[in-house]
Amino acid sequence: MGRLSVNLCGVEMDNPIIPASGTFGYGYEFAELYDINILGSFSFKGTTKDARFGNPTPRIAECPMGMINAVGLQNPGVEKVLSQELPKMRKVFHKPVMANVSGFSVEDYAYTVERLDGESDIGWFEVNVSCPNVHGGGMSFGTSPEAAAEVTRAVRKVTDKPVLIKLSPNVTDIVSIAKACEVAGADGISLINTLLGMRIDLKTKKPVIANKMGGFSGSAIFPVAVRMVYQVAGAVNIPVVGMGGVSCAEDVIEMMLAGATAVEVGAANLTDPFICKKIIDELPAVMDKYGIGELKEIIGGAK
Amino acid sequence: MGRLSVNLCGVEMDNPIIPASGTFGYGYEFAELYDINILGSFSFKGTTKDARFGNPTPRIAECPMGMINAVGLQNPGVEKVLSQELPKMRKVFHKPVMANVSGFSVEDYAYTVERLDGESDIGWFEVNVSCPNVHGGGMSFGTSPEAAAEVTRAVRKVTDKPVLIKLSPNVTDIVSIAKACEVAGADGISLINTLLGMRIDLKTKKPVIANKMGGFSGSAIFPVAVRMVYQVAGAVNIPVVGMGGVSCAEDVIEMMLAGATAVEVGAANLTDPFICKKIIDELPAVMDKYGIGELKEIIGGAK
Amino acid sequence: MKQTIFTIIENKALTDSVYQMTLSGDTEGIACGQFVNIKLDGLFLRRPISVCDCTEGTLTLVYKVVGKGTEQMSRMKEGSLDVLTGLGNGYDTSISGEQVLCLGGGVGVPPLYMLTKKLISEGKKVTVILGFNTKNEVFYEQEFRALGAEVTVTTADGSYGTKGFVTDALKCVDYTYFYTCGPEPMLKAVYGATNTGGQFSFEERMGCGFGACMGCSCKTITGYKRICKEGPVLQKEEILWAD
Amino acid sequence: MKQTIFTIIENKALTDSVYQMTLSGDTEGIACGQFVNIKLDGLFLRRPISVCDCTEGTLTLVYKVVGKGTEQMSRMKEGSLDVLTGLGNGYDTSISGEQVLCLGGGVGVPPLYMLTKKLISEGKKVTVILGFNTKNEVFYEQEFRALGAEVTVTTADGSYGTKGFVTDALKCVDYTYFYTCGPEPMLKAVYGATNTGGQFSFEERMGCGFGACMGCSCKTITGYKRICKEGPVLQKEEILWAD
Repeated sequence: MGRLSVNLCGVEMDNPIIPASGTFGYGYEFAELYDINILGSFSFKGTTKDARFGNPTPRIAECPMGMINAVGLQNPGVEKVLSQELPKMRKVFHKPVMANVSGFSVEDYAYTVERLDGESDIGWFEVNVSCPNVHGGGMSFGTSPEAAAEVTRAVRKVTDKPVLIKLSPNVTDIVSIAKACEVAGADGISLINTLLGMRIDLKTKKPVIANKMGGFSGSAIFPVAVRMVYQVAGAVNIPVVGMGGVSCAEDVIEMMLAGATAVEVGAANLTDPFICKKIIDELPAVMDKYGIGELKEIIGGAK
Repeated sequence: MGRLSVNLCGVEMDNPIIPASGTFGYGYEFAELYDINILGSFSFKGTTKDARFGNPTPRIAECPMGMINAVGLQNPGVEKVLSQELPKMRKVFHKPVMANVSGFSVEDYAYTVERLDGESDIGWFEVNVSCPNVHGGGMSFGTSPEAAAEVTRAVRKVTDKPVLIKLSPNVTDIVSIAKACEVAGADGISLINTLLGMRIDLKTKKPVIANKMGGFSGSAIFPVAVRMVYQVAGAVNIPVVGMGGVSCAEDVIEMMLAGATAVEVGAANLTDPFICKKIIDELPAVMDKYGIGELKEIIGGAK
Repeated sequence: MKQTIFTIIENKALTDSVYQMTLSGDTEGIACGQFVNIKLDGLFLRRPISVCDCTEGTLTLVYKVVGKGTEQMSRMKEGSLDVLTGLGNGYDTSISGEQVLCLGGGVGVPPLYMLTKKLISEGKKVTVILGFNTKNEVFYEQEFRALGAEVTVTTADGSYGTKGFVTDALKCVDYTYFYTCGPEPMLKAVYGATNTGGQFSFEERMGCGFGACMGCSCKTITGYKRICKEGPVLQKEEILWAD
Repeated sequence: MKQTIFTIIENKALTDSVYQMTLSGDTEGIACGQFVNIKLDGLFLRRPISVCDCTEGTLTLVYKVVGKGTEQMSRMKEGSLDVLTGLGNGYDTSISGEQVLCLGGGVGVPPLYMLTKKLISEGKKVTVILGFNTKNEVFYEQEFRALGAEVTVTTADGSYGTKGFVTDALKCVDYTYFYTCGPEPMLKAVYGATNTGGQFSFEERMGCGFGACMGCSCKTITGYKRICKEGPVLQKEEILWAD
């Protein structure tokens, strides 16, 4: 393996770069731009049991060095993902893919993971616990250690593939939630999902986004992401996938020093569709600049 | 009163602009640059019972559209504030000032507020509950509704001046904390304090800040601040002072539409020492552009 | 989709708030009815702007100043721009018949220019109705005439041309097919006032502009569509108006 | 403190990583040993740079490329810069006596230039010791000589001048007072190797640079000091070294 390679939960990756779920579709739009097999992997669009249109538009707002989205998990549902999206993906991507799964009840999560579990090209499940729990008063699963652990246990039962739990940063104590997921059988933690944010249009005097609030991402949130990756990586004994505002090779190294084994790139894909290719191309030179031989050696290096 | 005027907890202000605590000292450095009596008010440096040097250096880190600080409440302690700082402040500022108070126990807060209560130029107390509770396992008072309410009650008992509780954004449910403070007798809520963030130096491979993590502020956090101001203003029946990344007249209007009665300007003072004067000068033209007659009419206008 | 660095050749005001920017660079693959997505310094999201005209090596954008991005663009006099081109599904002229009607309202006028040019080059008779609020907001009337189209201008306040909306000028026109672009209330009015097939160009706040983020989805009779990918041009038959 | 827009007159490399930027603008009130704080596009915090020289209307900054900010500065060839000037407590020359020693290490050399100029204009005899790592990092040797100072250059690897550190060249100099600026290990060495009074110039990461944020505080024998306000120059007697 090369100097960029890492091992995430037993799966070898050529490099740690993973386009984040919701910013890369099922890969084929980007495959028109470059060979997406240069990526470490990618996390496909958040998939739910049933098809979802998502939220009303406008769903997008500009922010300083970032954006807000309130797409609301639009996706065709797990059956169409199996029958239509994955076959299309398979034509352009030939590495283990990360299957991002969402749900609105513990049963939803388990159902969707179980349906996808037979797909041999799925290398990892990434379980997004930021969704509201419809049976739990609408609070997100990711805001309580108990609810996050319950989802983890349910998913753990139905698959032998590595399970990463993707945590919400909108919490008081991210470490307690990460630890609860570890105890419940998670193979890794990925973080951070978006910060909850809002913008108001001065002309209309109304929220820019139809849904009022949405998920804030982009370079602006990078310092919060680095902090949480550092806290969680220092507290659990399973690998951490770092994300949140990563937009250049330097950010990747900073995330790995904070404790990330692999790094997801999200909003940056939307403003520069070639960004993941650029990062992979630039990593060796940036590693040289900072005296880094192999990327895997720096994981958690910042003490 | 002019078209910029607002009334915060019974105190009339010429305009809603308040330099935030920790970015404006006790005012006199800025008084060398412009007449600081043009301000609505200002919130003076967080004052504690005893003198504090604060944290080791480096205390400052650059971020995309923001910065991290880990000053650690350096201040000369309430006695020297009374004997040295306030007399100096009084020479250059002739309006009600906001007294920002911190503590590490409930008794600390009450002591400091009581000592300051006799100063007639103090218009409001702003009680920072983001500090760690040394008797409560080190968790910040601002992370639990109970602890925040306890501080509020203790302070409420020792002063008849308006008491604003300044909340930390690093929580799962800011609304429950704001409501607990309201029930405990707070006259207003100010938010948001800084987000907890971190940066790592790629050269040294260590955290940039000696204290590792610190408070992240600047334009980058504005969307989170707008969201929390909107949530809290919609949930309590007392005024809200909005802050977090405000750096221009448009941001002030956005904060007020979200529900802020007055608006604090923090990190922007550090990179442009004239920013509060500029904002006050520009507000009338920006109000005209967006068809706003009087600022007080737009408070909470975004539904 | 293609990422190209364009050079600003000219950027001039057509009205108080509408500007025309002429860019030089690789225009291969740009079709009428498509848009480009422009990176601007200090702004996170790219800004989507419809293509007004495009010849080999030259791209013309006509845009209205509506916010920070377009304000910034309006101040540019020279330099280069990072632009994604070839975005979206443009106008299909193969099904228009011989007598074509183009209806544009305000900032919806520009994409009809390249379309009209194409329709006329295909030997079709083109009637263009351009709607504006008032006289000093009118632009591109002569440019459309110079293409050989029959042009009617309407103004809401009657200060120029026919008083009223584009739909008021539509009654006395014979047409086999239509194309339209403009603000949503106008599109709805055109939808109701027309009785042939037609194509509508829509606007929406976008995240990426190339189909990845689902930021600009809409519901249609034939399923969910992305304004940036299956749109911005939709067929009349598939439109499902939001309430 | 004053906010001034300066125009870049020249920006040239002195070594591989050290640049000299000459700016034109209002320099009133700028004293030797002070610093300026520069706003750069895309960076949040201003970047503090020590004053190398200053005449009426012209400001000279000599800076080393150490990060994003200085890298960005090094690429500027023209244009204007938003600069806060008159920051910090500079060198006090009134208490130096007649035989003055200036010790500068690496990027600590520049502020000694304006100081040396002032000391010489006050009729004092000035000996300057400039320390560098290696020959190709040496700069400003001739500039100091041209002021009329006696100059010794040291290099750690002996590739130029005296081999060793500035403190190795200090032994054979007679002086009544000294001034120094450089990396902290050098300052500590100078502190230990000198036996007269002196003034030290310190560096710290700053928030505001004008005393408002307490970002750059340090402990001294006479209490807490802000490097940006009571510093960057501190008297030898008040220094309390951190562990």
